[in-house]
Amino acid sequence: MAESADKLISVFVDGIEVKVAPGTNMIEAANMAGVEIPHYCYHSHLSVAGNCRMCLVEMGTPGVDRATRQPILDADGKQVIQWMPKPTIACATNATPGLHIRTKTKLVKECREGIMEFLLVNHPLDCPICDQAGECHLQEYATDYGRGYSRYVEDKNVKPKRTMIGPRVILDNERCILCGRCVRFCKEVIKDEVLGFTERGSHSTIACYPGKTLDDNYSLNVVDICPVGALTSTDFRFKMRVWFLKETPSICTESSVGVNTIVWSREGVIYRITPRRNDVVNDTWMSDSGRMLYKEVAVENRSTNYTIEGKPVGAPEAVAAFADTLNKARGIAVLASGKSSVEEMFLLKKLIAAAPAGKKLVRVVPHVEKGDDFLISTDRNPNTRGALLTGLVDGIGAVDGGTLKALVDSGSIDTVISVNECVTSYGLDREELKKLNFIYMGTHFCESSQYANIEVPLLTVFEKEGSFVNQQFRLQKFAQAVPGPEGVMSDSAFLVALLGAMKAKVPANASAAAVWEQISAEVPQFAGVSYAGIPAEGLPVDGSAFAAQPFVEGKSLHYTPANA
Amino acid sequence: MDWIDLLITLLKAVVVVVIVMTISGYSVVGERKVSSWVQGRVGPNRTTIPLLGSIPVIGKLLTRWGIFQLPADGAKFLFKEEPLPDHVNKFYYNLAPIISFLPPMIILTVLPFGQYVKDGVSSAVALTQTDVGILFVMAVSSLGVYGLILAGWAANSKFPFLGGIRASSQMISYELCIGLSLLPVFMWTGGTLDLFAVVQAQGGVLFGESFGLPKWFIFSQPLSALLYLVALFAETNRLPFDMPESETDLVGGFHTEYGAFKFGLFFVGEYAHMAIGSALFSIIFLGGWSIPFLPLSAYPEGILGAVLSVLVLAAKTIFLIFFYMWIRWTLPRFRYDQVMNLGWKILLPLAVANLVAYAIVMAFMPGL
Amino acid sequence: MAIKVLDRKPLSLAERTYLPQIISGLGITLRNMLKPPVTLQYPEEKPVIPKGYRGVPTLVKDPNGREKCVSCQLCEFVCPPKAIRITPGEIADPENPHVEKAPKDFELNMLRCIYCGLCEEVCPEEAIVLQDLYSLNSEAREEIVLHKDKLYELGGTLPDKHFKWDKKKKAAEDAASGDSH
Amino acid sequence: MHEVLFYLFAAMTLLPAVMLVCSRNTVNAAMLMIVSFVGTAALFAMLQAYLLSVLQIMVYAGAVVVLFLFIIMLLDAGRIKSFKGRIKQIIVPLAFFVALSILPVLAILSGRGGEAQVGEAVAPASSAEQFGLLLFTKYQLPFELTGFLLLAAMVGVIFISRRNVSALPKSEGKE
Amino acid sequence: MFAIALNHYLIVASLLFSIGFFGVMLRRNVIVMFMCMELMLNAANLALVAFSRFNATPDHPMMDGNVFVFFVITVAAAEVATGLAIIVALFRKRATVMADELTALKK
Repeated sequence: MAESADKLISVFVDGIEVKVAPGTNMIEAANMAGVEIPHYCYHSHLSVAGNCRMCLVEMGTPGVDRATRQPILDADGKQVIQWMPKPTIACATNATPGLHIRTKTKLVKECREGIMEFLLVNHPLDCPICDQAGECHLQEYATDYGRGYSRYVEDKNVKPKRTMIGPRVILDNERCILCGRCVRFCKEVIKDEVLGFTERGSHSTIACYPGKTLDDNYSLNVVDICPVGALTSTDFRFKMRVWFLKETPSICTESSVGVNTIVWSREGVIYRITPRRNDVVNDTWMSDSGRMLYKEVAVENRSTNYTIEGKPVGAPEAVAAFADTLNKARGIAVLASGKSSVEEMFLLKKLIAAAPAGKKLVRVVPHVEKGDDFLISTDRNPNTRGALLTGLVDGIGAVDGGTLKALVDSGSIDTVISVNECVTSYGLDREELKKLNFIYMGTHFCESSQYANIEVPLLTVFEKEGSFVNQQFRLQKFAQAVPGPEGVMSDSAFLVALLGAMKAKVPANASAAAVWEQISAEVPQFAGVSYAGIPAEGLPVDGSAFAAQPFVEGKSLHYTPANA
Repeated sequence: MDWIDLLITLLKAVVVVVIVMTISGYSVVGERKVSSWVQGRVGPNRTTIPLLGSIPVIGKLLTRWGIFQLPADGAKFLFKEEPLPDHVNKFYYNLAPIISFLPPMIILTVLPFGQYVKDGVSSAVALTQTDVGILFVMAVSSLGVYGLILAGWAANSKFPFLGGIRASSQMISYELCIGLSLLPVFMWTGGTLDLFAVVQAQGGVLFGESFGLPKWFIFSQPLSALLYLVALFAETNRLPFDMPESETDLVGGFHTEYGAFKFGLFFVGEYAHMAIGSALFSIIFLGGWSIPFLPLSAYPEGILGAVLSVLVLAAKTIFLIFFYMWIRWTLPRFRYDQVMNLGWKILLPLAVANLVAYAIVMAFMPGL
Repeated sequence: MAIKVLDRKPLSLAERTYLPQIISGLGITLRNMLKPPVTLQYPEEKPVIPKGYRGVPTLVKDPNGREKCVSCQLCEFVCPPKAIRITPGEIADPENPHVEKAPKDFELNMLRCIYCGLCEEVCPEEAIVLQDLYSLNSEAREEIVLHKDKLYELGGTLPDKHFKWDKKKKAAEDAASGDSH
Repeated sequence: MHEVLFYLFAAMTLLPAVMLVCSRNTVNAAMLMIVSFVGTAALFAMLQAYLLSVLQIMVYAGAVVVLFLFIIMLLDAGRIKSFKGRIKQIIVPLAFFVALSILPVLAILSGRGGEAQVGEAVAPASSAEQFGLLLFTKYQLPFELTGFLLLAAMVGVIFISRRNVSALPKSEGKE
Repeated sequence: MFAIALNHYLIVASLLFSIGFFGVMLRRNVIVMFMCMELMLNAANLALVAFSRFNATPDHPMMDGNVFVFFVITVAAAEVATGLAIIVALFRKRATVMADELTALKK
């Protein structure tokens, strides 16, 4: 928090004193004191609605004599706390100096039991089927604060079970507890009012406005914020129970925003990606398109074999052939990828430096597409700034197709290394590729990969560890969620092996931690940084040296371009 | 020697060996049956032979009795893979089962199986008759232990080795007792060592008609009989004396490393030992082929009498084999030190005392 | 606790010879030999399966012939030897909109199963039941890994009176036909 | 027939004996000793000393060799060093061996030992009864002495094989 | 083929004796030496029995040789027991059964 300490006010939660900023609501204040106040409708990044009533607590303020404005003191000389006779909702009540909150009293307990009972009256209790089971607030609070048995003997309401409210979102009306988070999300975050309440009483339900569907690229966030299983994702629906899934912190590679994510996997298979809260990058949101990126892990055209002249070989042979090619090259052109991690870029730079060729041309191929000014930026490379920081490239200019073609045609470049980039679209056609020593490193096959003399399979972001530097010059790390294809070395390991074959200085091993020891020693902006030391929310890096670079990003959620 | 005589002798030998082998083979099945009876089970009752088993009543009955179990077990042992562990002493490893199997077969040559009366003169139905019969038996039976010792030593691993050592020490300990417990019997029979003469001495009734006991040595010398029986159990390594095998503490003892047919040889060898031991005990203490209260001369002359006498002996032998099994499924195994203590500290002094006592009795009651 | 030392009763001469004990032991075994055997002739005679016997876990259908399993995967979660593997699937049945989920495949590896019954215990739909099938064998390992079809074949129908989906369907039809408010 | 058997048993006596002397393995040696003893017993039997033949097997094969084997196994003395490099040590025994074996053979064959006698058909030379008679009449004293010797040996063996001789009472140990 | 006479047995006996003697001199393992001594005893026994047999006449069975052998066997058994007991005691003290390693008196 940016507030200085003297502005903080004291709040007492169950007798525990915490210092909070003025205006903090009671749920957050209690959270700081380590006390959980159950809530459904309240969401940290949405407006307060106060309609679920789950967060009822007892509240008291220091007594002040109305007439004299003097504190009322008790026999011990302490200020008397005046407790409100009725409970208050914690989400809509902001902290005031000396505020007292009681969350464990009989009244609060009975309130919560009552609310839970009402919420469960018409709930279908189909947890065995429900995708939310395991991460459902209704389940959690029912066990923690519910009464444990039901007094309801009448028939429950029956409502539609499978309403498609958007191409990616299914609504189960029966499960809905009408917290309204999704309605507020549409209104406040995507600013397109799609959802609203309809009907009355116990038949009240969520519905789309006529003629509208929830088809925004951020629609799946409503699934995340739905505290129960009313809104589910068509993609993840009935795929796997959440308690089987392993959570791995990762970074979205969709654009240079660097959305923080969690990858959910089981036994090497990724089932879904959800956003990870980072209040300086993506709050708690991410795009639907970013969630689908895991599908590229297991696709037909995934490259899984080291090949030399089309014949599958083992990794050591590929390393040897690669090194041989580099040693013989007269001129090298490298089409580096902005999707590579900082570590790989650093190692690639070392590799190019180790090659004896006279002419060396290194470019990160830019991918510029239209952004949405929210969480998808114009620069679709997640690590453009990493390439600059590591010194792989000295600028982010595009590869001039004509120049490259001319260099190749003139013969000054006889070796082209492409990392995850399809070179046919950069002016080199198949006749030229056949003349060249063409090395393709990539996660997937592409048009040009079939002409490659040496082909090196790479791993996707989910199969390796590393770090990216996003548009804010924020260094963020990601962990390995699933193992890569059998027999494929990690990208860093391959590069380290290659460096070893070129007799260059190599890190102790190919782990990110080892590579970072070298990076922090050689790159001034990264001085003193270790891989383990990169915090979960990322580490801002000094990017002032590259202020003159023509970055293409527009405004997004927590980023404003310098030239704007 | 006439070749026809030789042939006849050979034939007799083969017949005897086949019969004894069958008995010992079926003792294996018998053991399983007896154990199952004791334990309230049924025992082998499934094995059947295609043609024989489908004979209406008899086939079913034979199957239920487990008669076909023996060929099945034999075939199994024959067709199993013959393991030859790498670490064993190959020569002795192969030799041991044969050695353990041979002594009972050799003893067969001097055992009298019955009596053959011709013209009022009775002679033994036996392969040969020698005047050192019992000494020969003892000499040869003491060789049986080499099979165990060699098996244990050749296997070149711990448990068989311990089994071999136990076999040798147990054999030395109880060999003495066997000799001493038999001495009074042969003193009683007037100095002959011939087994036929021992049986002849047991015809009739002990202490006159009124007392009502057959003139068997088990009645006249009960302590000798008991000592010999216990020592016999120990010599044949049967429970409660099966220290060399002792599967609870030595896995399989001396034959731990054996499998397939060699194991089968050990197995049948043990039962052959048992059968011969039973026959010996019947001959020496149970009156051989004598029928209680009937003089031996009651057997008719010729082949009929011979066959009858052999059958009577066989009945007694089979009962004793059953007794072996009965004991096995009743008594738990001794500890090794208990076996040694029993042999040296109890049986040996008892046997000496028994011998001295009978010597004194016979010295002062010459007409006994 | 005070330790009380008990002297062992001295053995009489007869007892010290052990012979009476041995003879009485022989008597006991002899009496046992004369008793009829208690053996069950298994393939011909079948044992009486006690109530609550935990045999092979099977999947059951309700009296309407609908599969009860909704592939909640709790059994997969609770299974100690990890013998169960469920591939969940969706049923798009317009007739019964409330029956949404069923296993696409239900793999039960009987080579691993330890018959603990936790799956039956945990099943919220009473869909997996350890029935009295005790002899499951085959010549191939793959056949011992039971799949959905086989499990339903073994399980049959559980005749309970709990027509959960029927109730839902009826209520839905009522709600659709007569507007209640 | 008789001759064949004689040579067979003689070979059965002598060959194992030679192998025993040369064997590297103590257990092998013990087993060879049995074979040699059984051969001797057979020769005894050919000489119509049936009782001795049986005794030979009973005492030697039945007891003595078992004892040997027991001790060999107990002491784990199975393997023996090879004879290589010990030629010198072999020469003297070999000379003795040649002298001892050749000389008597030569002497016997040269006829100095007197004319070879061919055994005549004599009634069974030894029966247990005759043995017993002789032992308890003519050889009464040696028999008793032997008995005493056995007793002494037994006491001696028990004394020697006590695990800890020095743990005896001091008055005994000092003597 | 010759008729088997006393000489044959004597030759066997003398050969057996010399083999045993050779063994006693050659071998260094106390146990094997002991075995060789048994061989020598056996040779003597054989000679005795042979003499006894070939000097027998129908009137006079000449049992004395056999009786002597009987004594020899008896004493030999006692000797083996004693000797092996000594070897065991020796082994316990010195942990060896090799004669040339038992040199306590030399030093």
